[in-house]
Amino acid sequence: MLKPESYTAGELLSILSARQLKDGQVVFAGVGIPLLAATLAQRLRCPGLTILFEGGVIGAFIEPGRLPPSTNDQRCTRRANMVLGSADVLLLLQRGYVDVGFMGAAQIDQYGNLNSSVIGDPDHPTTRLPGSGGGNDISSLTEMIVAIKHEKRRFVENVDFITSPGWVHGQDSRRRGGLPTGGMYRVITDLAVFGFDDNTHRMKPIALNPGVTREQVQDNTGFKLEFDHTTGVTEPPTEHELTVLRELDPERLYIG
Amino acid sequence: MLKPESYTAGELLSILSARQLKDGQVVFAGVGIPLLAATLAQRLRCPGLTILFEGGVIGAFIEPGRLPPSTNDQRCTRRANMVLGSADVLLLLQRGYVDVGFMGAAQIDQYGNLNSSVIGDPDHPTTRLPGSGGGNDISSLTEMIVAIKHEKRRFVENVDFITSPGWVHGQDSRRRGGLPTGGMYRVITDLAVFGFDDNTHRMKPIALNPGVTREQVQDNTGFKLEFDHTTGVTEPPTEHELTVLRELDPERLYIG
Amino acid sequence: MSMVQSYSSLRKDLAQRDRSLREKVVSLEEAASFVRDEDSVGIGGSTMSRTPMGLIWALIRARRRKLSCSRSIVSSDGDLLFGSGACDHMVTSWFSQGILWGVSKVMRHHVETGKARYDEWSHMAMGMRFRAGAMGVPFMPIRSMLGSDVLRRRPDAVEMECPFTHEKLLLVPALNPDVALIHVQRCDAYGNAQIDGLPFIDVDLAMAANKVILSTERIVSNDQIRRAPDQTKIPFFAVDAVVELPFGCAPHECYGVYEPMIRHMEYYVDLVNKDPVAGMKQYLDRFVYGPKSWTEFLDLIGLEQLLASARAGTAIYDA
Amino acid sequence: MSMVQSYSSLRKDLAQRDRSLREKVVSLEEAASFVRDEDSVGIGGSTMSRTPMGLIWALIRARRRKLSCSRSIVSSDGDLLFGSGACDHMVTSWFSQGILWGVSKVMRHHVETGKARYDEWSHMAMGMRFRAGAMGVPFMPIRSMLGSDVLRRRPDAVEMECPFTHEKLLLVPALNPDVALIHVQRCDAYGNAQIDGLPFIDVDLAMAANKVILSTERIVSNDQIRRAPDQTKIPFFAVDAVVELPFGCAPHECYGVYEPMIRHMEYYVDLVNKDPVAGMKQYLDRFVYGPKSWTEFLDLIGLEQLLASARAGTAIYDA
Repeated sequence: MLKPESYTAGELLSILSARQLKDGQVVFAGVGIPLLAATLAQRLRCPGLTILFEGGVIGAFIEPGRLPPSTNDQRCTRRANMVLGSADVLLLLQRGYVDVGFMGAAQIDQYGNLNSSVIGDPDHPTTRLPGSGGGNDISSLTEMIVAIKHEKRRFVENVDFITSPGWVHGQDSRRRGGLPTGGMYRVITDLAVFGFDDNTHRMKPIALNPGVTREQVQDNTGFKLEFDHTTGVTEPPTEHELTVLRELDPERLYIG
Repeated sequence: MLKPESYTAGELLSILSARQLKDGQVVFAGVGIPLLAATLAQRLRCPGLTILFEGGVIGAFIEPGRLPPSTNDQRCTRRANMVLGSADVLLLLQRGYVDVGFMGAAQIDQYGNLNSSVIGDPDHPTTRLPGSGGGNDISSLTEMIVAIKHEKRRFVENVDFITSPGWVHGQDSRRRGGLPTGGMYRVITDLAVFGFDDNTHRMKPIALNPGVTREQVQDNTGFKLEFDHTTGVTEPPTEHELTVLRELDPERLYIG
Repeated sequence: MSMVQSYSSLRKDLAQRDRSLREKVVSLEEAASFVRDEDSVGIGGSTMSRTPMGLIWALIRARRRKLSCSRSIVSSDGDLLFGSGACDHMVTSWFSQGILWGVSKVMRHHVETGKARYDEWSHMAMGMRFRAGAMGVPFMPIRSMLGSDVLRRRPDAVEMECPFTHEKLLLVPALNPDVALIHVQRCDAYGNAQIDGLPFIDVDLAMAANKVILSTERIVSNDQIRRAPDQTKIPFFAVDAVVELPFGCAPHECYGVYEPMIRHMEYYVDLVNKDPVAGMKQYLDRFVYGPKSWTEFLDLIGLEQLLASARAGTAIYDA
Repeated sequence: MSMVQSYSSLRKDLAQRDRSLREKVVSLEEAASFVRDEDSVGIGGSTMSRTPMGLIWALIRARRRKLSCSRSIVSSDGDLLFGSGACDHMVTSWFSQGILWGVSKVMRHHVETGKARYDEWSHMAMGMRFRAGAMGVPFMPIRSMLGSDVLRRRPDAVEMECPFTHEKLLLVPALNPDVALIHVQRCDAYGNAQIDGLPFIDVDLAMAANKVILSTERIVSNDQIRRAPDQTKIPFFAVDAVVELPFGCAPHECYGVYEPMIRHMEYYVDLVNKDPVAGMKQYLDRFVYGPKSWTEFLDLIGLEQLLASARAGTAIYDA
């Protein structure tokens, strides 16, 4: 069994994220870890996994060692079944053809809301971040899986700015806000895997990553987490998972 | 100079209609005489005339002797610059890319409204006609030229059913109804050429066809026409116009 | 208005469909079983072009009843659907056999006697209704139909004042048929479809429908599709069944493959316009119920006509 | 709301354009003269793909000022527009050099100091705004942005209750830029443009804009266009100027022709993210104002990089 020191945080994130996907699903994947993890799942267990990219791509097979610098580059179209307009691929989410949206994030809060727009006051931001891209559309229109590095400054009680809505203010506030479908489903970090309470829609730990303690997770989280007897422990990455992953990203662009 | 007996009503209609078009215009043409007349204009004087068809065609050159049975057939796409969706070609009218709409009609009234839907009570029609097709869209969104056989039953005071709006009830009723652009511009028949009064928007004769009297025109029209000193006489078809036209429709599908 | 499916029910219907990458090739008879009585059925192509005649032929043979059909422009396909009793409600912008043959006596007979309903929309409105359905929104705004009797007969379209420009606009309701019937030049076994020439409204129709049945001139390998992904117009996950059916539009045309079989069309029109009841029965018995297979039907049209239209069809590429 | 052009003014602008079939080939410098100070400018492509970098480069050299630019996703093109002072307002969904390089210090510097404005919409909302503009309607209804702070910052989008389903919808206002800048793989002298691979929102942008400037890898004959009319994506009558500009997206990519020149991008990002003011000035002086021509600029990137990206670009067809 592999020890934590034998893989990086990026590698763990990619592998645990890949495990969340099921064969036959239609997955809308963002650039970076999501693209890498979806491609990994495709090669490991899900040959029938259909990957969609924001640039306008359906069913691509990314070539090992030629990871695209964004989901709008021609490398994303390799062996695709179809390419289409970037607005049209997002409309597939609105119509309902997509099972899972899969993204990274800069900042997340207790209700799974994501901020990639501004740190501080939106009128006078201390930091202007790149913005939504398709993030707002994806998280508004389908079930979401988010992969994110676990740091206190990234796991805040309430994000400064809701770019991509999770469960908004909890309870049924998402639906009341005009989003009757989708919602945050899983959050994968280098410390643990999280779900959301069916009623309050607050984030709750499902399983700790191998070798990680509850204290570690709580210490790196800006809001109170409820651990209980159902909180399990995740199986460590296997040799095979690591080998295939490292073939995909030999330049270690995303796995660090 | 050619005598009326040396050409058919269909030939006269086609030639007089073709004369209404200017080089460089973008023309949305219906099947039958309009398609034929637009193609004739293209070959006679307007090499830069762009013909659009409802099937989704931009800038076609119809092949002599291979007239399409409808504007949705592949023959309409011969040497086209572009083919596109049938809704998208109609959206070009809505956006404003088209100069002239050019159609035939079953029934027209004093305000240039066209009926191709029902004769009699719409709930219990004595005759159910084929319907609007793109006619309603074309006449709602651009300036119109109509080519029609001149018969009393076709030239009625008010159509039973407004399928394709002309000036609706005259004055500014078209604009008030929600159609701020376009409107009926010319009506070409085998007896005369008509325009519309700038204020009342009632149909008025501009010129008689060669050898036709005012009485003939009035007798074949179901509403009162105002002739005056400005009413002229149209130049008869030339040998050249007839020769080229007959080359286009050797089977006399549309010229009768 | 109840005529527009609510978003939650639209999403539920789609969530239940198997969208995985799987082979979907079925026989023409099996394809017909995907359509149930009283379904709303969207029909691809326009007038005599890329009409899924083989699929319609199979529905009639399967004795489907009370279908509500929609299409941009309807030709003899509508005659057969009305005449056979498979469909008693047509939603379209134009309905006759073709401009060459005047007004369809079959359409007239059924509509004027009240045997069947014909809801008329403008051609653009039909397209925008399918587009709204494809986009997962309940309506599209348009600027035509206003001020006409076509609109006066369609209370299910809503006039609104634009909140941005305060102009008058018309909102046409989304159309999400239970099933779409579409014919294409080629697709793979998964349903990735490529369309040559005139696309009409078929892509919007496919994305809007709650089920899609494709007939195709030929099934090609997935590798061939993946070599030109920018030629794919309908993605596999929107497709539920694929039927390989050469000459699947006969006697209508399929762009770049064959032109309409005009002699057969003229024979048909002459027969049914002389007597829309007896003439139609005669045609159905001989050409729809009679043949044992689609190939036998093609045989009745005759090889000579098939070859002539195929020659004319491919000629479009000589220009 | 004044941000949406009224229909009559939209139609008037279009009626005044010369839509006749005529040759429109101009030099890169002439093309820049089609854009005036304070114009709203729509930019085709997305991130580092099919970005009309040559046209943007020419606008900066022509010292345009106060441009308001819009694009689906903005990369280093936005940096240069802000950094050169040509543009002080960007309307987009995402703005940085690229995910590989973190957050653009140039974007941050201009937005955080208030030197320039960045209006954020969702990616789909941007696309639907161009689509509404292309269709000649004042808005499109969408189901995203609701409930988010992205919407709270955009009072110019309007929430409505659907008259059909009584659901909450968002109406996003049409975007009809004064000018669109679009790069394509090929077009003819009239402007009939064919696009390979990812189309992004370029077709809607072209139909929405009140003026369209095309740059193209190569100008082909009208005959070649007419041999495959179903490959034409932008019709000539929507185009006002055509510039033949090989490697016209450099250092970004053009599908099937060349991939991004990553070494040059890394050099650029390193320079401007170290010092968004001095670094930018240094880059502009050397790579934008310095060269006598676009070819001289390409020469500064270096033939070796051009050839390597061209090799990678065409490799997409080997898959």
